[in-house]
Amino acid sequence: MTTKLSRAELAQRIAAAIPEGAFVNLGIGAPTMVANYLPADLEIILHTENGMLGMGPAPLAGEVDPDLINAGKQAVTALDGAAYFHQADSFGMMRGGHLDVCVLGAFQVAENGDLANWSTGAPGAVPAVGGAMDLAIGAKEVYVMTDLLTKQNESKLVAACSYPLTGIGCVSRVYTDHAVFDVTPEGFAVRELYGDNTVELLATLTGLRLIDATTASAFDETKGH
Amino acid sequence: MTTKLSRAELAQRIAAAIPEGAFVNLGIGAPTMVANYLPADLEIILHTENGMLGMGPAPLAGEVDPDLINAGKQAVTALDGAAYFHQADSFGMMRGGHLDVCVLGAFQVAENGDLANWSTGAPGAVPAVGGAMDLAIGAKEVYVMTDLLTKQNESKLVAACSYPLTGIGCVSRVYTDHAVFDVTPEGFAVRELYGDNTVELLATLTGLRLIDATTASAFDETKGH
Amino acid sequence: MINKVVSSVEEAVAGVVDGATVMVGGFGRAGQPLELIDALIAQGATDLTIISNNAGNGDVGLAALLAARRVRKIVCSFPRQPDSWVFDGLYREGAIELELVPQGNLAERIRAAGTGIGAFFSPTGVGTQLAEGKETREIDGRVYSLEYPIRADFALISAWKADRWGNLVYRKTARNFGPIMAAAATTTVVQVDEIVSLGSIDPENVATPSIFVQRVAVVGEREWLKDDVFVGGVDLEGRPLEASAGTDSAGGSR
Amino acid sequence: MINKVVSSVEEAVAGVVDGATVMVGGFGRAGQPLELIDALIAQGATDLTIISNNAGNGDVGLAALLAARRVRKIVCSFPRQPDSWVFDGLYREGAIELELVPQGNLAERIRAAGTGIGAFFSPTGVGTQLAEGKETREIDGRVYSLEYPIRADFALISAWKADRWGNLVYRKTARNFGPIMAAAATTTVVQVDEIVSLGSIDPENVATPSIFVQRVAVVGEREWLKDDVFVGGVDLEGRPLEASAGTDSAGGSR
Repeated sequence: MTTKLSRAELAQRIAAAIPEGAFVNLGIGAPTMVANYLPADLEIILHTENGMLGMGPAPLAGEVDPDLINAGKQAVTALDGAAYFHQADSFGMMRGGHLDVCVLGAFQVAENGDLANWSTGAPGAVPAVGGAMDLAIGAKEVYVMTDLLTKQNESKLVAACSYPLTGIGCVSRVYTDHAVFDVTPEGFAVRELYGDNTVELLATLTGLRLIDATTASAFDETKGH
Repeated sequence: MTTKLSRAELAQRIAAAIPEGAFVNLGIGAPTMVANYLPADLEIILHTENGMLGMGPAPLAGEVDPDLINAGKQAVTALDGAAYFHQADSFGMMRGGHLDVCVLGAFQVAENGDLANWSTGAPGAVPAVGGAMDLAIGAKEVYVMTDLLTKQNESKLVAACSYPLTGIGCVSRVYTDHAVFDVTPEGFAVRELYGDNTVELLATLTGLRLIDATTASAFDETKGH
Repeated sequence: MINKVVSSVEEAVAGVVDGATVMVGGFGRAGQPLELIDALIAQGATDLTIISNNAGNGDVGLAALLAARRVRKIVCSFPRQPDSWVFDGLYREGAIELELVPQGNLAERIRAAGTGIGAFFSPTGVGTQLAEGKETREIDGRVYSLEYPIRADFALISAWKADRWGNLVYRKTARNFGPIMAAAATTTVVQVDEIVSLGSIDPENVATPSIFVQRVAVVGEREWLKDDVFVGGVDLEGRPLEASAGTDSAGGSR
Repeated sequence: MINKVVSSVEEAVAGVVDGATVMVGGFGRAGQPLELIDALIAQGATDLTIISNNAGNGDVGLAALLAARRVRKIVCSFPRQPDSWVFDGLYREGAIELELVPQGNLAERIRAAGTGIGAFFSPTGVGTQLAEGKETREIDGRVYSLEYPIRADFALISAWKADRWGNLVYRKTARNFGPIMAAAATTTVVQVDEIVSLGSIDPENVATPSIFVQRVAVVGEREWLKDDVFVGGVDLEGRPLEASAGTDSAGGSR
């Protein structure tokens, strides 16, 4: 058993990778946690697909405004500098490539960047897609936040998705509890390792040929901050 | 020589045909005059393609606002109940069929409702189209306001347009200084005659076979008001 | 004098016939026109096709319309929610037809209807189940699928204030589908907290211009406002906090 | 801290290279970014493609850029105006290329670029010279022609106020092409009368959200305003009335 990051540590790690001034959409579920770790001294503008830029944290109890919610239908607040707009404008922002980063959950990510995160394809399940497909194809950088392995210890990083696709070749980077992977034309490149994980170990866990980019990425990270 | 309506009388006649509550776009040039004769006791909402509903009359001298103009780039005012919006929204209103009436000038109108009003096709002329083509296909009713004859006594009502087209089969009615014509599947129907004009005389002036609908239209007019 | 204000929600929904297509505004509960939907249930129209982002929450509003078995088909992006038990039951029972549309395509198809666009090429959903059978085309190196307009006979939406011409302003993220649905329906019916005098909405700030609105009904101020000012004291469903003690007031999920 | 406010119009137009495509906001003179265009003339970029509704008025702004022979091609809907002598001369001389686009198609093609639409079917212009050679298709009994996005390297627009994030509000019909051009260009440069503090623009009333704006330059209050209030006293070109005595102040035509 290798060292793994907790969900909160992973959220923190992703938050640290987002530069000031970025326009960011955090998908519903775990990615929402990233907001809690954005540095207080940096201005990062959150987009919520239901029609807002400049989303702030949850309100105090007693201050919940049912007219002010996020994509997960949770109560939120508006920061100074916020703007409201209708759904066609909101998804125009996504589709038009104006978001710098979105962070999404995943069932599977394939070597070529294909994403599956909206349906397990289980018969009889009630399907729902929401804005997942628009986010997947819209943001400049699509980050996936996920455990590397399912509860059954199957790798979520795969050669090809077996679940129904959300988007084709859309993922740029995968943040997992074991390591950070970049999607490259040659397959997954390990960008950063957590704890005692090694590229060899990850290759075993995922069953994939992995590129070791840990040295290069350390350099990039320094430059980027 | 038959009796003819003046430009002002014609504008008055068109104004009287517009019901309360209608959303109306008046094309640049002569159609703009229609605004002067809209009944003061009726609320008719004028659209100007450059981004406004609820356009009011020209301002007093000294009150001209260069940020508040109409499609003809003349100073206007805003009525209570006005709204401003951007160009894509403004033309969405037209294209989406939300305008009840637009009034346009014309070089030629064909029996099938084809309109030519943006270019004479003269070599060397500087072309310009503006919103003419959008208005022609967008409004529920496209009224043309024009002299029946050119200065060379050629009919502007024609079997087929020889000038470059603005829109196909788009005109519903033609208000001329001699008579009012409806475009019907069988050709022009004379709806109303001014002064000593007769259907026979108009047939001679236009060289077209005309339908006499003067009785029917008198009935419609009564119903409509 | 133009006056689109009707005297009751009953009058507002008059004329919806069996088999009609009806857009229902709102994202979850925010901006959902609860009072108009209740009036539609009372009115009795059935065999409806509903266009809405979700498929109802809890037992009120759109969920109640579904529970009354008035809806033949729903076109939406996100039916499955923790509180969508009414829809879930009907769907599993095979008692309702579902057309699932990615949210951005849903919004843009509604906009296309309102703005007279015949069809458009969207990059969203390409290569997925939800674009199966759609015409695709590569433009400038990217693959798109062809999407058609979604229009409706009626749109039922909720706004904050209106004037008697039908100009609308909304509140915060409750704006969501209102402006685009208003333009895409033959008859747009709006419920508002309040009618304000003509001229009191700044023309710069009109979110839905009068041209898109046919009927306006007043339903009174929301629980969480007092004289136009937010006073809070409610949970996410708009119920006074004392009445919902014990539940997580800031919680909820799609 | 995000701060998109640059210190001068020179800095605002830095980086426009020869051969660039530049959108220029405005309908006639209303909303035309005169100061940014002057800075662009001084900056020296040439061989430009300009996207704008008109092709310049009088001898200022876009007309001056044309007169300086910096423009290879213009894409617009209405170049011919009573005061478009600069364009008219260049056009007759064969010194400028013109792509004439119906105004609504121009607006929608710009919007398509900003919203990631690959192409769309428009009913405007079908069967006319301006749709010659375009793909057509009948949809639901109506014929449409296929229209492609128009995007740009830079957009130069004029708004009224901005905050340091780049949220914009406009004044009246000077809004025109601003919001859609802002979304369609890689670098959107805005001139405003005034920078206001973050939070002082009501989020309900933002006409161009910050995400579409890269640079903001302050050019001072317009002649016809005083401390945000309209005071008039100018002609349609914004010149003090005493300076233009003898001309019809309310006149002008497209």
